[in-house]
Amino acid sequence: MNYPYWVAVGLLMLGLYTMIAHRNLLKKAVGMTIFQTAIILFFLLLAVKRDASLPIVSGADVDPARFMNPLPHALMLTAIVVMVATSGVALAILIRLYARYGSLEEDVIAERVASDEADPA
Amino acid sequence: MTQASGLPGLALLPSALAVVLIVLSRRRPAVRETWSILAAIAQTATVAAMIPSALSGTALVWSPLTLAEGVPLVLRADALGVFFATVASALWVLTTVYSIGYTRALREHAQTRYFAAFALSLFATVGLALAGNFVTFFGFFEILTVATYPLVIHKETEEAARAGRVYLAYTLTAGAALLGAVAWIHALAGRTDFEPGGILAGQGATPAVLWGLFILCLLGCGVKAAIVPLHTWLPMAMIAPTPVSALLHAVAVVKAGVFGLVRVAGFIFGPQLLREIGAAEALAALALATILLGSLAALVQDNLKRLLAFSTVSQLSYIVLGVALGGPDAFAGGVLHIASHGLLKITLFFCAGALYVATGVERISQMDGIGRRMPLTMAAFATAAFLLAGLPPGLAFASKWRLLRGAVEAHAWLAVATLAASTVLNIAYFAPIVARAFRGGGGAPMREAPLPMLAPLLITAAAGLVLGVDPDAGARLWSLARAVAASVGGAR
Amino acid sequence: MSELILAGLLVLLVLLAVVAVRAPDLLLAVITLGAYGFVMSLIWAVMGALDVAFTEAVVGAGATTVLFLAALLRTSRRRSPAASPLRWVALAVALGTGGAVLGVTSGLPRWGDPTSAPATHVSPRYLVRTLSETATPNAVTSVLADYRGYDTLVETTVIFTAGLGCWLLLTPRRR
Amino acid sequence: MRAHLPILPVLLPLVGALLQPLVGLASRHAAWPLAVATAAATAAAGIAGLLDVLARGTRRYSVGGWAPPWGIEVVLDPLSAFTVCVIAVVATLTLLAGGPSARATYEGEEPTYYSLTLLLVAGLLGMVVSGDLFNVFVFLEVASISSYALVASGGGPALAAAFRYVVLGTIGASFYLLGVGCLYALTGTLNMADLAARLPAATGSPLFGGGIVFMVVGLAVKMGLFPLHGWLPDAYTRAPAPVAAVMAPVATKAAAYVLARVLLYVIRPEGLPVGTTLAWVGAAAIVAGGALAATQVDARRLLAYSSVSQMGYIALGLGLGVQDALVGAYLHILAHALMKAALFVALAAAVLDGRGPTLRALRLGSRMPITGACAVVAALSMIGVPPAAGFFSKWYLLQGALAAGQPILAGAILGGSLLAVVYMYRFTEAVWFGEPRAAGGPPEAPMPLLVGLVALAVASVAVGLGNAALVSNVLGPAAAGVGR
Amino acid sequence: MIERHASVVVQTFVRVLTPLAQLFALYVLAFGHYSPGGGFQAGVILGATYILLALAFGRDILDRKVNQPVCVALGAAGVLLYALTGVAGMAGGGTFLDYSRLPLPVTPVRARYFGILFIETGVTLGVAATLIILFCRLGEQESNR
Repeated sequence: MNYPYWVAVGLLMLGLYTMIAHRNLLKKAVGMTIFQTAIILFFLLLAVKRDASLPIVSGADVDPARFMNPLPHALMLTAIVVMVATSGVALAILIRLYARYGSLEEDVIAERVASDEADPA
Repeated sequence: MTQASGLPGLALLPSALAVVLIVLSRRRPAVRETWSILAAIAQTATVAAMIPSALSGTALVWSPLTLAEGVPLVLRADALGVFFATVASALWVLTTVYSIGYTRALREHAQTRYFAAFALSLFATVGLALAGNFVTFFGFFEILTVATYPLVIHKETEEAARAGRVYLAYTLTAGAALLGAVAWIHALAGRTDFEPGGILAGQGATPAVLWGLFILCLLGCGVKAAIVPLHTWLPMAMIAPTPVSALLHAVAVVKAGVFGLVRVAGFIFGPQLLREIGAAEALAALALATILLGSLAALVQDNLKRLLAFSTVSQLSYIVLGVALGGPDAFAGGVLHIASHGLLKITLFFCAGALYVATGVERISQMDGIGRRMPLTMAAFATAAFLLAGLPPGLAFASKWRLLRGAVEAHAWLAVATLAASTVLNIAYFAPIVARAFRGGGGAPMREAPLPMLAPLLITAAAGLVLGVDPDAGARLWSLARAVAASVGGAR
Repeated sequence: MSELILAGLLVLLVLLAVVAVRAPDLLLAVITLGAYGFVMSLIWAVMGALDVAFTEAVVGAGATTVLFLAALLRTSRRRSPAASPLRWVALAVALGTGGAVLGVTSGLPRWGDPTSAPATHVSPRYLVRTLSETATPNAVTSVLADYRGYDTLVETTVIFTAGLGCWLLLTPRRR
Repeated sequence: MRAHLPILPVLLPLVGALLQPLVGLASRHAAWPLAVATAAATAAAGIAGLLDVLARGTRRYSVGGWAPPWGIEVVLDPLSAFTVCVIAVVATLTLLAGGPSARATYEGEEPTYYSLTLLLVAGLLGMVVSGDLFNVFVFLEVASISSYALVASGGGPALAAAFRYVVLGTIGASFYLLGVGCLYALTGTLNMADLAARLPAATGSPLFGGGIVFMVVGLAVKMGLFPLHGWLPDAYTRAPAPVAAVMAPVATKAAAYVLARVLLYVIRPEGLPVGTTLAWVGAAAIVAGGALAATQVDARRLLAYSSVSQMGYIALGLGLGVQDALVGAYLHILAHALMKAALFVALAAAVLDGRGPTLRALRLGSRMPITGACAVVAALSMIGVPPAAGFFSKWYLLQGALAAGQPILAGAILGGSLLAVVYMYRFTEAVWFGEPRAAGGPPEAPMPLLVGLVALAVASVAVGLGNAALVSNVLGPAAAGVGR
Repeated sequence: MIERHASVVVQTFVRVLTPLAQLFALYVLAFGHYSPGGGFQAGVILGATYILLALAFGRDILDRKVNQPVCVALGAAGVLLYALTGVAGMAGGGTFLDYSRLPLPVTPVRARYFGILFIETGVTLGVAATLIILFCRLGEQESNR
């Protein structure tokens, strides 16, 4: 039964749509976060083993089948950090855009940029 | 047979050095011009030194480095290469002297750029003359294009810039076509060496492919060779200073194009193959059309340099025609015409420049009685004009006569007729100028152009006569031309 | 049991995501996003990825939300309702990608299958040997910090890079 | 030290970048020399690594002492070593040449700026030497995030460009990660060599096709391959001059390298038309990019679109996948890096001299003859005039296209250089015959800039003349055996 | 943007909470070996404590408590500590990041344990410093352009 993957796919589509379709930059950033978490979810689903426990082992002769797969966990810890880092930079850019152009709407900014480039300040 | 030798490489050295030295001594004109002259003389001497071996049938070969995997850089001093290199560099000496007089008289700006580009152009010209394979040839061909651009736009006026744009658009597009051809040939034959009789025969290429290659080559070289309808850049390029028009647009650049066609026809395809696929006839037809149209266009020009340009267009196709006919006589005649047209046309340009410098006259309608004021110049002009038209005992007569015989042998009656007709047309557009020049205008004080300009044009005119009497005098050009035709083996 | 909890949480997750995307008020959107992150971390906890859950809780739900709020306070809560001309393109792209991924998922091992390639090929060693090789019971930590410590070094670099970037962007520069 | 040659190209710039803020506390003026020195050391290590690989063969280096596939390995083979050298050397020269304009742009913030640029370099080099798909992703993000910030630091319009870059870049990176996920789900491994060994058994699964498609699309975005180049023109146009000079030559190359690595050395998508598609997309990129470049009035945008066109050549070569085509693509990575660096550095000189990015205002030649001359050399290389490097990469690509029986693609290559004639001619004409510049200011660009620029121009001719040695010793072996 | 918070309750609460949270961060760091958590989470918590302070006492307290350039340098130092631990492994004759070769008077396996501790400390330092920077910059009230 693979339904959790479908959720991941759904969130992926939602995030992607938001990143492209929404004109508000903050919404794009929100979409970006959802998009990335969807992929992280996808990876973590790969780590699951039925009736397995946390990948914290004790003692000798460990049966791998009884523990979750730690590799995707480690990878996704990294991925989460990357995600936050990206949002951080995105938000910093967004703040300065607002400070300069007084709007977060893509098209508004676009036309103000155009007039900017016509005669650079 | 071939023989390894550094001489072909040495032949490139003077002009290459000259470029550097000229730039370095940009602050001191005298030094700068000395370098130019020394380089020109050194280059001529080196090239001349290779004539004997070329005549004896041993080509000196120098292959210093590999250009790309399986593609060596080869300089190969065979008869054809030496022939063209000799003509180009010998005329460079005279043109340099002439240039000095010209640029000083007119106080031209950016003379360093001018002389440097000039030297670079000669480097490229001799390089492509001695190129031993098509890739090497292509390299120098492109360098020539780039090196001549600054000369075309030398005046830096809007008109000059436009001419330069057209010039580059034509020549670099042609370059792309040629590159396609070269790459394709290399892919087909695994090599692009220039071999008498061609390398494409027996490579199992279909006629369609061969035609495709031929058309690419024709585009590639035809632009520089100013074959109608690819010629329009040439009259526009006449905006350049006269010495440039003289050497480059009468000798180096356009001849490079024609030379390329000779290489393609004789050393890549081979006359045999060209005939088999019927490309020879096509080329001949194109040449005949160009001869006539060029002459007709020349008839209606008033600007002297434009007239000379159109006459060049028509004269170049004599060479192409010779190659297309492919018989030994025709081929030899065509090759020899490289020299005869070069020598005589440069004389005419020299005269045009002298007129411009001495009297500011550029248009034929202003030339009434100019012969009284500049008798020597106009005498030289008249001589060169009639010799170029093909009247004996001129060099052009020598070459055209062989062409004619070749045409007769090949029973190409249309060609025979055209040659005759064009001779008439040549006279028809030159005679009025001469007549005008010596009519009226009496009493005007004699005022020739400065000596550095006068001397070269007298020398070239004289040379035209002398070589007309004995085409084999001095540089043994005629023997070289015959050697080329023999090696290519223009079978019928 | 945990199966049911998971299902419920997933549904909740999707709802929150939709709200976060649709909310006209950006503040609401950001706060819902925080909740979304929190639910996501719960899901991962249920799935036995406690380390990731922990991180997502402090970072995804915590730090990210704070960053968003800070950004929001320096910009504006309002957004124009007008729809983007690109939305059909976006829809096409999203559907295309979604379709592709769905098609691909059909090739995935059955969810939770302990005999799948990921479960059997490389990962077992980490579990079996983490104690003997790194004296670290938590296999995630040993993988993160040791077996794939190189990744983690770079990951830390990523964070530092982002910090440096914001520093460069948000420090008033005297020109 | 020999044992550690594979890791040094990553370690040196990373440590250098981390030292910048610390040194910055003491002195701001140390930043530039330190950065150039770091880059130079990296280049030296890269060259040493290349020579070592040529002498003793491929080097595999297990980081942390864990054997692959459990640990992450760093691989130095002819191709990766070559790419490392390209990136490191060009970065050194652009950092050197960019110094003066960086001082003008980042007054007082140099440590931060150089730290970020070195992080960018470290990220790119990390992508190149890594032998692990996920590790590539993390390094990709280091490079991306630093470039986002660097582009955005231009302020004003650059901010909008940077945000667009962030969004598209994230989509690209995430697609790549998704592809990695598919292949991981299929094989359970992330190590390239291990993957290459295990994949052939599993080519049937949809995960295989999906993995390839997602990875290729993601990387195509990152390398600015038409039609996924949306982020590139604005980013390169609006980024500060020194940033453009550092980024434009190398940033897209690493992604192109990873694409080559994955497609040709790891997954070998037999049966799927990936290669052919890539080749035709590349041809489209050549033509479209060239046509767009030909119509620009802003010099930087012109160069940016020319990058789109030139990346098309690389994609075309990789897609064809035959020996000569691959050699051409690899050589073009070097050739394009050199000429694009020279052109952007020349632009930086113009901007320093207070002359605008528009072609009309560009005129350098009369005032800065050397700078102008170098720009012309680079332009000729871009057009593909022998003996410049740009000619020979196109020559090999042509041979490859003809050998693969694709005369139309060969035509696209020639058409591309015709378009290059048009846009590079407009550029060159602007350099020499633009409207006369305002008086005042320095007569020639600052010395460091000149040194770097001349070095770049000379290199793009030297590489052309010496390409045969490079091809027979490095690129040929790198391409051998992977050709389809 | 964040005004000094009026309520005394909150402030005392925060005053008490902050050291506790910082202690907890150390715990998370040290026990990452055994339980979930590790350097990264610890760093975030450590950074968060400053955010708490700012929330309670207004963000100008950060300007008083934090020298931002030094903070950036600290972040770099954290990552550097990580990298240098790896280099130390090289010095010990291993490859980069091979903790078992760390020049420590313990068994290789034990050395790995300590190596992990070192790098986790580096991570904590780097992440905490970076977060503080991020917050200081993002929180900046007036935009200077």
